[in-house]
Amino acid sequence: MIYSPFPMRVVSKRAEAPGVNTLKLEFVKEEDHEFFKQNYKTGMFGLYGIFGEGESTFCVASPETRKDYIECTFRQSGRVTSTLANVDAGDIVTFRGPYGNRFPIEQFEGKNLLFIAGGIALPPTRSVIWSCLDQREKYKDVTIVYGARTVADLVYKDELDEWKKRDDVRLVLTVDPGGETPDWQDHVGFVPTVLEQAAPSPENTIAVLCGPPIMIKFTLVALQKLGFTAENVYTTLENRMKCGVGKCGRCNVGSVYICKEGPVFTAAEVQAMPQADL
Amino acid sequence: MSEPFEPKIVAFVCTYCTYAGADLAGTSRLKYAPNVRIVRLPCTGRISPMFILKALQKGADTVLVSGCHPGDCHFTAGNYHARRRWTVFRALLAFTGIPEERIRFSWVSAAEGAKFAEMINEITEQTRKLGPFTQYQELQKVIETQSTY
Amino acid sequence: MTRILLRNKLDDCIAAWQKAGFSVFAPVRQHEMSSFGEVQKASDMAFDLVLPERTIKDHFFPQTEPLIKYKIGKQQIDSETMTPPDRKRVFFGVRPCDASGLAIDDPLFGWDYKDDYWFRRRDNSVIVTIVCTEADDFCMCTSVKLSPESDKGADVMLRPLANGAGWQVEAVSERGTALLETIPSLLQENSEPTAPVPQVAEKFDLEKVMEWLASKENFESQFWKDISLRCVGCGSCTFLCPTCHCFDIQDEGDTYAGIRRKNWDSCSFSLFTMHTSGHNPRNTQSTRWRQRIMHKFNYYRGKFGVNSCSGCGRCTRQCPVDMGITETLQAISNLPR
Amino acid sequence: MGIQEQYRSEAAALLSSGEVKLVIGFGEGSTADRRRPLFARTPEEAQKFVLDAACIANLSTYLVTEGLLSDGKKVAVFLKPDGIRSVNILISEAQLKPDQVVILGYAIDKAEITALEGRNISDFSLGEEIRSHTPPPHILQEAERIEEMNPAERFEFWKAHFSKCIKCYACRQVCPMCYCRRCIVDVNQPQWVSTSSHTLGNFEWNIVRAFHLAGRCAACGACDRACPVNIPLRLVNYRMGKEVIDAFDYCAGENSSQKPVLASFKQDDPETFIL
Repeated sequence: MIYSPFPMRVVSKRAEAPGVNTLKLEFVKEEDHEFFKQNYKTGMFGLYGIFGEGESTFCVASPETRKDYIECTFRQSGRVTSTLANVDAGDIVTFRGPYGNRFPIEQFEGKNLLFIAGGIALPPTRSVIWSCLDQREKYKDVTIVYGARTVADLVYKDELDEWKKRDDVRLVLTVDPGGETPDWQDHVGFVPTVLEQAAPSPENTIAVLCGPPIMIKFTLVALQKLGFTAENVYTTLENRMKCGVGKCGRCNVGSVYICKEGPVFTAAEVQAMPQADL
Repeated sequence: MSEPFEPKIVAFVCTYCTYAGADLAGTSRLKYAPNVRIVRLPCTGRISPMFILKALQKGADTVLVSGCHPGDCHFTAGNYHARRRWTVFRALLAFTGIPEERIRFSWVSAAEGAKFAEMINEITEQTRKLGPFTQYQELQKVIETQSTY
Repeated sequence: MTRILLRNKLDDCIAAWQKAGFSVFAPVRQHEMSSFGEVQKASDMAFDLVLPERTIKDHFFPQTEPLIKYKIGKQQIDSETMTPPDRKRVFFGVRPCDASGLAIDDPLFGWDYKDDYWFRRRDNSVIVTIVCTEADDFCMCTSVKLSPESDKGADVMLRPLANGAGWQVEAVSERGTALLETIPSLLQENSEPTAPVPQVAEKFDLEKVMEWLASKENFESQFWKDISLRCVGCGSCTFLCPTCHCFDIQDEGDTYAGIRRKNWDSCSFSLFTMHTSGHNPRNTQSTRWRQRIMHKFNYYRGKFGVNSCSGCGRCTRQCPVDMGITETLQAISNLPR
Repeated sequence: MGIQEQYRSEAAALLSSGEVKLVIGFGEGSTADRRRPLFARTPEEAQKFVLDAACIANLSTYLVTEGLLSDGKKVAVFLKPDGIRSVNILISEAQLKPDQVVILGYAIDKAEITALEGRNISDFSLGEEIRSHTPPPHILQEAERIEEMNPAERFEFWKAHFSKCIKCYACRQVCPMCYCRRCIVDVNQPQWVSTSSHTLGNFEWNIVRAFHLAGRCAACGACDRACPVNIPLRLVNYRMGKEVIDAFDYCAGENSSQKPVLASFKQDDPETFIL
């Protein structure tokens, strides 16, 4: 039935940042897993739930190249996320999905990739990053620009280290002014500024940009300055959702249902939407 | 044969007086009916009418609300405020069809262990006579079944 | 020559349908409210209504619907999907606008993911409409290009006879033909004239309205603020609308057990779109009212080719502050070009 | 000059002098017997005001619109005595500043409509009138009929009515006293009142709302008229109003300085029901 979720077992929980956790989930039923394997593409989202509290929407943070499990990273804020943040390994939660569209990464082949993320928006970006890094030979230069408010707010710290060590990835890390620690070695500054300094070439490059609305707004300006066209910038939108399948009527921005036609859009598509509805 | 009816009584009590009174009943080895479930709260002023409604919905046959005698409130006036609220809430429940006997109110001080024990016995007996409070429970059952449409 | 069903045969008709396994629903008056309810005999029905206060939507997309029953144990969580009752139903005496409402919502509930709860009920139901003989001040079907004798969403269409003795009967779908096959002896050949269909004046120029709505610069027009100033933000227009379909999913229960339910929700409510972060894309009543109108007369049309309004007029009829789709669209229609 | 013309020109004068930024009154409705709230910001718009016996809505509900009065400017509003009563309650609950509201008062007696003297809330002394005011006979009769029922019958009566509730919250939205920015039913940690509109959830919602209005209701009947499924909310609100008079000699909205009844107490409040 349409609104029935898959039961998922919690494999592990990892604290990422204050109030931010990553859950690694595995399928309880093989047929559910089979369905997921056939349908999941990077960029899609799901409704993660726990009976008694409800469901909450966030992206699948694990890449399409690793479908044995689902990872999700979320900030503890409402009723559902507060409960999800308190589960332990072995607990059963639920997953409904994967829903929505995806990043067309096969179209990115042979191109340079620029990933830009802010704060808690690294998870959707990370899904694409690994999907591409796991097939590294298909893509040219990979640049990742990631910023958070403070050093503590950076998520996936292990993976950041890993990317930093790789010589086939250029990682630009930054924290907002005032968010640095005494031993912080990387940039201090807002993402758009740091991005402009890093000055990646727009030549044959696709940008994937995820972050809070205010960051997106200014980063788009920076990208434009660097010579990127809105058609070559991909981003994800999120809105409150309940059904995830285009029925419940709350996620639309103008005529666009984020859950069915999104969450992945090019910046050009986002600019065509009524901005007042975002 | 169905099980004989055992009343379920939920008591919302303030910790300073009635809870201490119930404690005294226990330490004094006064016997009172085991049908009561005591929920301890800081003050009668903290007892929201929602608590009473929820208890009735979730299967309580009678609800008891009890706290310090007027003038004895640990927080000076919590029970005076509570008293006004109860007056109104009691009238409201009665008007919407919940028998008044299903919600009982009392003042029991920390020294009144005997009063507490007697009262619980009396309420239990009265509830036994009234029988189970089925009105909300039946509505609860309805929502647990398939959609009626 | 056409077939007619006499009013005095209605009891037999209900009995025949019940015998064929149908539950029969019709407009009824109960506890100071008119709605569709199950009937056993013709006298249970309320025929004098222009339109019941509640729509037929209630019986396909109920105000609250159990989806999943769950039990939370120490070791495991058990869940069980709940399904709507699998029963055959005849809806008798539906007005064309209400029937159209069902047809309008079908593509939405079937959009890639099929909403089983809706379609199981749709598939098991036969809609018998009665063409209107009366319209009130709020009826506006003609304004949205439907009519008091539209057969959209209907399986059988009845036209009241002029003498009031019964209805001319016409099956307009296969399901309708099959339904009439259960009552062959109750129908008779007759050529009684039918009662005239009321003239419902067009209240606005729909083409012009849609054109105005489609124009991007009007999205942030002051018009929306002015027209929705008195909206108090309740959900009665959406809940009594035959086409509004928005819902919420809520878990309801206690620590040990409960039910996940699909409940009506309304775009008029401020919490409808509010993010957990506190950001609300539609944070004023004017943006919410704009959403409702745009959704009905622009977005829905773009996706499914129809406007999401069947012109029943309930939104205006029962609005506590006398707002409604009619007034807004009239105002748009009257804007200088 | 009739009262309608008098108030039109008064509203226009208030606006043109800049004394108020907005006048909330009534305009023509979608049918001959309907009137709808009308907001005038200019003297010209004030000419559209209608005032007659069909103007029964309690416009004070708009005074608590978020942000309306936060600029400190004044608003004028057409109010019947029940609306003035609402304003008193709102002031006593610190939701309004008395000087921000200019009242264009009127009273309806059958088809007759008369102007009320005074423009500031302090000009109106309603105490006598409210206390001596008896609700319409049909409400009294209905309420009495319910009181005479036994509890089981009463429960069935309300069950039948509450089962119709669709939780559209029209009752709450039109009520001047329901000014909470986030209603208890919209609070979900924990979810005290179920949002589902099944009969049990509807009992919960309607009981909680009635309780929250106890001793605060101005008896304007807005909720009752707004209810699209015709639940007789007037009865339960009337019953609550009667209770606070009988038990505490308290009448909501008599003046703007009274303390809210459930936020105050007397040491000798009645307690016959307490063991």
